[in-house]
Amino acid sequence: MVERLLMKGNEAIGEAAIHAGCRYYFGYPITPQSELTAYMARRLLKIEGAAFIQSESEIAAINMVYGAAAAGGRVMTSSSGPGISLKQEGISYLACAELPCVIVNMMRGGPGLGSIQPAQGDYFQATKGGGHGDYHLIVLAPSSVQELVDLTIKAFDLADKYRNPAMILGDGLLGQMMEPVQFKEFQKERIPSKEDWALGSCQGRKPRRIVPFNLDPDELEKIVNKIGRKYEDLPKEVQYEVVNMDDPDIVVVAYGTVARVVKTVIQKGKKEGINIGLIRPITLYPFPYAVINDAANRVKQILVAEMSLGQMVEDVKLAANGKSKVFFYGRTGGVVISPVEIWEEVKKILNQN
Amino acid sequence: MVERLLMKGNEAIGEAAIHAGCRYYFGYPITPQSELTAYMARRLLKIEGAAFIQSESEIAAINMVYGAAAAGGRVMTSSSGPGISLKQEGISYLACAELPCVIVNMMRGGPGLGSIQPAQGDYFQATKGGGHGDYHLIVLAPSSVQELVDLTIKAFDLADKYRNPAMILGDGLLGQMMEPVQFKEFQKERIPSKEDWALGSCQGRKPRRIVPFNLDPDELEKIVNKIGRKYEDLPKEVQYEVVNMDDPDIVVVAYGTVARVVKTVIQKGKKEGINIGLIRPITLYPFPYAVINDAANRVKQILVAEMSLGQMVEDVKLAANGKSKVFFYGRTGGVVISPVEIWEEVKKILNQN
Amino acid sequence: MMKKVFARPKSLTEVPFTYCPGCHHGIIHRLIAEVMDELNIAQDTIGIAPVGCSVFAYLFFNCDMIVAAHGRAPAVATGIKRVKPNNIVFTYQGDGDLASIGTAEIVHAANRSEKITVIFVNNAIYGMTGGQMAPTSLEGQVTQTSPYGRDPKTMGMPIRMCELLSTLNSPAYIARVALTKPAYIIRAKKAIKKGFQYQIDGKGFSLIEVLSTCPTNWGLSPKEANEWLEKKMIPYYPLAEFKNVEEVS
Amino acid sequence: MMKKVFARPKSLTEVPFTYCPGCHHGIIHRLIAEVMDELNIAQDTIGIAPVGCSVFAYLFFNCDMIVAAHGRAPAVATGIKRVKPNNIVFTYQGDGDLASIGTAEIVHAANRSEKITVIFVNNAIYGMTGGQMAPTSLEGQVTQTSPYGRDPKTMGMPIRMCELLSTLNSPAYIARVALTKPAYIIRAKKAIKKGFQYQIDGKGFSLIEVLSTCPTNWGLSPKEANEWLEKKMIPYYPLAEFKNVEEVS
Amino acid sequence: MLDEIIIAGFGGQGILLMGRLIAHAGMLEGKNVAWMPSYGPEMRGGTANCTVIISSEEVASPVVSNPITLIAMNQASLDKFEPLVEKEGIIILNKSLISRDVNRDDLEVIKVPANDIANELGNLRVANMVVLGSYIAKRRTVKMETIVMVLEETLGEKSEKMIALNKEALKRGEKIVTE
Amino acid sequence: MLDEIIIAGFGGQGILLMGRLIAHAGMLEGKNVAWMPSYGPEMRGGTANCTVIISSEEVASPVVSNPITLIAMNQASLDKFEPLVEKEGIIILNKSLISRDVNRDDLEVIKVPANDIANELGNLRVANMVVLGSYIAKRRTVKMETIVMVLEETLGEKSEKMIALNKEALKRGEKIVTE
Amino acid sequence: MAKVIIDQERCKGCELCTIVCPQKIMVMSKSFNKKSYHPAEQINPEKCNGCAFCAMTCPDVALEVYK
Amino acid sequence: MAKVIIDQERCKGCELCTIVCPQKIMVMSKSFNKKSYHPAEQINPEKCNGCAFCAMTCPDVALEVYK
Ligand SMILES: Cc1ncc(C[n+]2csc(CCOP(=O)(O)OP(=O)(O)O)c2C)c(N)n1
Ligand SMILES: Cc1ncc(C[n+]2csc(CCOP(=O)(O)OP(=O)(O)O)c2C)c(N)n1
Ligand code: SF4
Ligand code: SF4
Ligand code: SF4
Ligand code: SF4
Repeated sequence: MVERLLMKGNEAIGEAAIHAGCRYYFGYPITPQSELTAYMARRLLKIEGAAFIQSESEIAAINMVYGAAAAGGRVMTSSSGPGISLKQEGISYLACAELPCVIVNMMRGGPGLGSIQPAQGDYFQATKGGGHGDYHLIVLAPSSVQELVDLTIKAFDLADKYRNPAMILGDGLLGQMMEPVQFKEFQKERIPSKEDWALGSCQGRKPRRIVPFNLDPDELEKIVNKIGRKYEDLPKEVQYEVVNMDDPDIVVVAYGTVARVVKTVIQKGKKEGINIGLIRPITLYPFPYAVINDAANRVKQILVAEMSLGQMVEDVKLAANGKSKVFFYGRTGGVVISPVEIWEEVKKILNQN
Repeated sequence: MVERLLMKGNEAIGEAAIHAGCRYYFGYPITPQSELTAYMARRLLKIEGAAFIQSESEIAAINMVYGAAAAGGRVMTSSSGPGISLKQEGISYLACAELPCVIVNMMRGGPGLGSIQPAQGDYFQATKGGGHGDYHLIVLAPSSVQELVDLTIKAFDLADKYRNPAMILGDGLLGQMMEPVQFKEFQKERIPSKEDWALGSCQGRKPRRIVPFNLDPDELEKIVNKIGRKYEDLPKEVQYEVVNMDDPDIVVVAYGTVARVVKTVIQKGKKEGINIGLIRPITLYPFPYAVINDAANRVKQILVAEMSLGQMVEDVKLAANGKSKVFFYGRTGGVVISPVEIWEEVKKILNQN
Repeated sequence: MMKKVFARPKSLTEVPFTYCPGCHHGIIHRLIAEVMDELNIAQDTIGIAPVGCSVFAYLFFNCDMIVAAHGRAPAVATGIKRVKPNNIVFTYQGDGDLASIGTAEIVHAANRSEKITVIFVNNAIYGMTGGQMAPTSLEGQVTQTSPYGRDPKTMGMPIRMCELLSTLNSPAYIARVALTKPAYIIRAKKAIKKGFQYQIDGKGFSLIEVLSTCPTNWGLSPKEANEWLEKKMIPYYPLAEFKNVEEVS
Repeated sequence: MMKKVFARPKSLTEVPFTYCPGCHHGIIHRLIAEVMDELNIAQDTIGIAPVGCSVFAYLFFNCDMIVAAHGRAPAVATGIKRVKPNNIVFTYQGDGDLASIGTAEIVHAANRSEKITVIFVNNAIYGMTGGQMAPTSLEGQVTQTSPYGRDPKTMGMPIRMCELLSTLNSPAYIARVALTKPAYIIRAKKAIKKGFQYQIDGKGFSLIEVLSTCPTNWGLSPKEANEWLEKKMIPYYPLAEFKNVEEVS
Repeated sequence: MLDEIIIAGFGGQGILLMGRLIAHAGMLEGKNVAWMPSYGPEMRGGTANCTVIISSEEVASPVVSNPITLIAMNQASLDKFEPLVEKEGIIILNKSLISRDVNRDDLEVIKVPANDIANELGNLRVANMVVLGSYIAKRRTVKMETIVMVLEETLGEKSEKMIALNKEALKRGEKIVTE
Repeated sequence: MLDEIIIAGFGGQGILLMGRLIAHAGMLEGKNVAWMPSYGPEMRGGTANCTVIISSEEVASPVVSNPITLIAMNQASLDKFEPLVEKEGIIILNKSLISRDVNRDDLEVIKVPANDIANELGNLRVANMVVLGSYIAKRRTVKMETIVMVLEETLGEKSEKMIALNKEALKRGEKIVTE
Repeated sequence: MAKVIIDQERCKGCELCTIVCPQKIMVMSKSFNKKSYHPAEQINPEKCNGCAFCAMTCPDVALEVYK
Repeated sequence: MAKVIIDQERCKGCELCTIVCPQKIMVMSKSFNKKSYHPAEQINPEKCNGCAFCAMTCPDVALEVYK
């Protein structure tokens, strides 16, 4: 059996990245993800041919990622809130140039400098596109340290498969907590060859150009449409977890840490005779519209719980498409929603309706 | 009667800003809005006590705006695509610190460096929040040079009223075209006093602090909730235009230049016996959900036309809430949708359904 | 009757500093406050706190204060000063803030010779975030992100900001000071006072780099930290006036 | 039979330049290509085009190319070089790109002594966007954003990047050259060649600043532009080697 | 709708100015107008074109896919825009630089030897004014007096001589149509 | 659910380590565990606390609002967390630094003079191990051997002496409960 | 004659004042303050010459000096 | 004896080659090329000494020199 290790979330991401063949990391410290930067320093500076740079800024980091990805490296950067905002231009370039990479956002309270406590207020930024223009990130939302590992590896694979940046969207708490994790064997062959597009030596082939622009609208439209078609293809990668969805009285949709809090509430519900279902989106983009739409056909009430003023709730409403009532409960600023709050909210909704 | 002047869109914004009492401009050149930066240089460098700075970058510009707004100045910056992405951290800070300012985005084709031709691909970024955390911009979408003037003035007023950054979201075309404009008299008294919160001399009062953060989650949540309440209040500022909405066969929702293209199609429809209604959101945030919901109750099909892969269409779907079918037609990369295309799309929808 | 020969400056609030024991941030704060007292400018001063351990500076100064985004204090100061040219504006920035992420902003504010005073706290490390390498970390220095010591081959040599900024034509005053002994502290205060005085006189941009300790992240006691600063930092970062508009003939 | 004594270098594609008549970008391109030919490195070179008039550089060089975001070419180059240490990496950047928005990136790439070669085209203006002030625009120079002439009081004095970067310990080679006469062109090529050679030899970061014309946005004929460069720019921007690791003993 | 015009040619031929003069004059005469340039990086030798709409009603789409009038100042422009002109539309072309004939037979074509006339007048740069003169004479969407007024305002501080020259060019263009 | 613990005290009292040892031992014994620290800017003199969950089932919410066990290493921690302890829960407190009594009467309270014992042992820093010993003796969520194993692994290269000292501290804490 | 007043609650026990005191009369107390630091105290206060080096050096502005 | 070959279609008529030619034999043609520039041409080609200054200076790499 593969050994269980007790690891901090941030360090688990780092180890998972290295496990997945990531040899290049460029980043800038920010709480609550600095352990990841430090971990990559410890590990990569000891690996021949690998590179770790504490860049001068998040902007430099994302542009180093752009360069490294263009050169065919498996590459990662990480940050939180303000730092992720600074990366938006670079992310838009990466998407336009179809360069794969993994970006970690350990969300903290915002807006502004906000706080360093966990939050989920960057959902819109991550899933709708914080940068300019038509593009999306592949967004994965882990809810345990083991999932940080699994989804980090998956993020690299999806990024390469679709040649699109992928984001791990965690709340700060996940990065700080320790849980047992296992690292399954990683098949190197999984990393696709980039020989047919990455920059390098052009001996024996035509020079290559990576050019994220075209002044001719028709030509640029072709680029954008090509990117757009990838996103049409993405729903097949949708991943989610459902709990207690056989015959729920109410369905809660939540991701990340909040989804785990809901699981506690489900237990309580069972004791008190209320059947609470949970849909936990694991991929936030592509979003599991279908399963939620299906749920909306079966229950009258859906509660969305987020550590924000209400962001994913829009996607849930789009999924429900008017077929069931969608309620929202949120906390912000770094306050973690407690089981009691969700329980009260569930009861309130069920009593009213 | 007030004189009609033939002005280029970008210059009209500049003149409108100065008309509205804006005396501080910080910006960095980028096509297709550089004329605005140049115009502000010509005008402000001649006004005693005013300031124009071509900042070292868009990031510096937005942070100068942050400082100037904190000091109580009516202040503006402008950019396009990549430059707006770079401003996201600063915008999030402005929103968190509740500082009023006006940000102009003359959208160009994206993502990446994209092109300099007109587009509407930054809708998500502008309305959902390109920066981190829970906040919104007030977003105004003009569709003529006169409206650039009127909405620029309005943007300053709304920004001050709600102490929130406001954005003019135009497509590059609006900035480049010339149309006649009029400047109505501007009541200086309209500019609210900022004496009760802006930074300055603390003689005779307690020192003030503008602090867009709080490490205590409960305290930060109070800040976020206060901001959130403003947004709950915003729908009363909703503004939109409706055309031919008495008994439409189909409703088109479009903003900016595309809405004008639709007006041409409406004429054509009249000739050919098809009643095409238009709802043109003028405020994109707050979004005119109510009027679209109302329309969804009356027509079976709504077509959303955007110069993007489909962004505002999500808000239209949220508004329609399943009550009518929502179709989408988009062009990207800087291609401007032509009347013919919309006409064909309308006929296709009507024929199929 | 005895006279107070040393008292808490009025320009400091009563709030106890949130800094670690022995951290020089506190001394620097006090010196700024004393200068504000002596020049009688607190009521007209607007201070800009950075992101860094000194993000809490807004709690400590008895004047209007604002917190700027990481590295952007010089731009924020520019915006404020252009709106309020008659106010005194200062930024307070760490080495991560000023010499890393904020490189462009400090270079260009200095070059425009914005009439602001910059207090640059060089403690050769990122304090707030728990001890990562700063652009000013010394060769071989072990930090969270240079766990095997700063290797100039891949991480570069420590940047000397005063020297770099002094290549610009515009700034009025640039100096580096330290605080490890009373004589240094007296000189540091003089430099800070000059910085503010030049602003009052409209002479232009001034920057005072203060070599500072971070006992916590250096992993040293406050005493040892002072020694390390003297033995390691001062030789690499000479204490001097690098630019003084007064002395240009 | 006659011998070709001057021919189009192989490292240039056949695509005609998109630059304005008389613009020095073309000369610089040719010199880089000649150096690539002579060092026989085109097949291993990766070039980074900036945003600016030279955004189209990717059309002209017969090697792998990538377009970087405005100002970020040194960071992109860093990413590439760290993944492909055996390739030759160069950036090509305008003065807006390198000396304004990209200040932090160039300072820190230089400081880390990334093994890259930077060609810095200083034409004292923003070409691509239609003639706005650059950090290197001269005092009094009229541009779109300094319509009444660059006023050092609010806009600062022109920045000399070679001098600024030469305060750093790490870079291997920093030089400024011009192209207004054949003798200068020959020297410029030598400097560029050194820049690439040092990279090949693993000596570290090199930067060659090329004073260049922008007849279009200066509002001058190509001839007049050359004269203006000689009369106005060279006196302020002295042609020299500022740093040469070879000559440090 | 009074007219929808595309004016196209080389950069440097004064294309944008022609359009602006028409739009400005239209505005002064109380009409609704919109002017829209093609725009791009400031590089020489490119093509330039602009669209002008003059209308008695509100201007809906400012983008003109199918102009009623095409003013083609060089061959490339004719090649590009001829197919787009509205049925029964008009093409005014600069005969000096366009050797070929118009292919379509549903259009009215006016050929103006603009460069030749401008050369005759001693300044190649007024070729645009010659064509503008022809346009106005043909289409009468705005009055010649208004154009002259706007022109005088635009040239402003420039010498009387320039104004006279431009007026002369306008007249010569007018004549092509009226004679 | 085996236990939900909040451990709280000053920064520097080794709070986080106590939690990690319990979690690690729990994991080695095949249980499901989660450890979560309070985190903040690295400034001295602050308070520190962490949460540990040990469970036979999957750990749902990693956030513990109402711990079954509270380990309070100083007065401030007792003040803050006492009201939150689950009904019938347990408080283990550091008597050396906490003068007051527990207010609630539904809780079991174990008072450990941790600093005093640690002082006796010659090193104030092992006060946390004393309390940990008491915790394990009381709750038996993990075995003492496992804790010792993990401790040895954690201290690793440090001297035998340190390990012996820590073990001794654990034992002393154990005794408080067992005796 | 001079006097140093120590604000025991502001003191964080960093010991810096003890190094700079030319009279070597600033020492650390054995007791704790509320934040559990050992605050500074003066021994032989009569030796104090009021140079205020201690106060100048104190990062927490915990000292006042009278002379 | 030397020879300069001018690629008339690459030439943008900037005139820079005419300044540097020590023999003053590079001049601008009266005719237009396809991009409507007046391209450079050589008068008295026999005077050309093959110094290649013109080619070195040409921003559009429009010249080849044989010797
Ligand atoms: C954009 C952004 N990036 C990163 C951070 C995280 N951060 C906070 S303070 C800091 C650096 C602190 O170091 P320094 O400026 O040297 O100040 P010190 O704490 O040492 O006084 C960093 C990286 C942030 N808040 N914002
Ligand atoms: C983030 C961002 N800001 C602004 C621009 C617009 N822009 C394009 S090129 C350029 C500057 C060009 O000047 P320079 O770097 O001096 O090069 P040149 O064109 O003179 O060769 C600017 C501001 C952009 N593309 N991206
Ligand atoms: S972490 Fe370092 S810089 Fe920050 S307060 Fe503590 S000692 Fe001072
Ligand atoms: S605009 Fe200036 S820099 Fe750009 S190609 Fe033309 S002359 Fe050269
Ligand atoms: S210097 Fe200040 S804080 Fe430090 S021990 Fe002395 S009195 Fe206490
Ligand atoms: S230098 Fe080149 S482009 Fe210029 S005129 Fe001579 S041949 Fe033509």
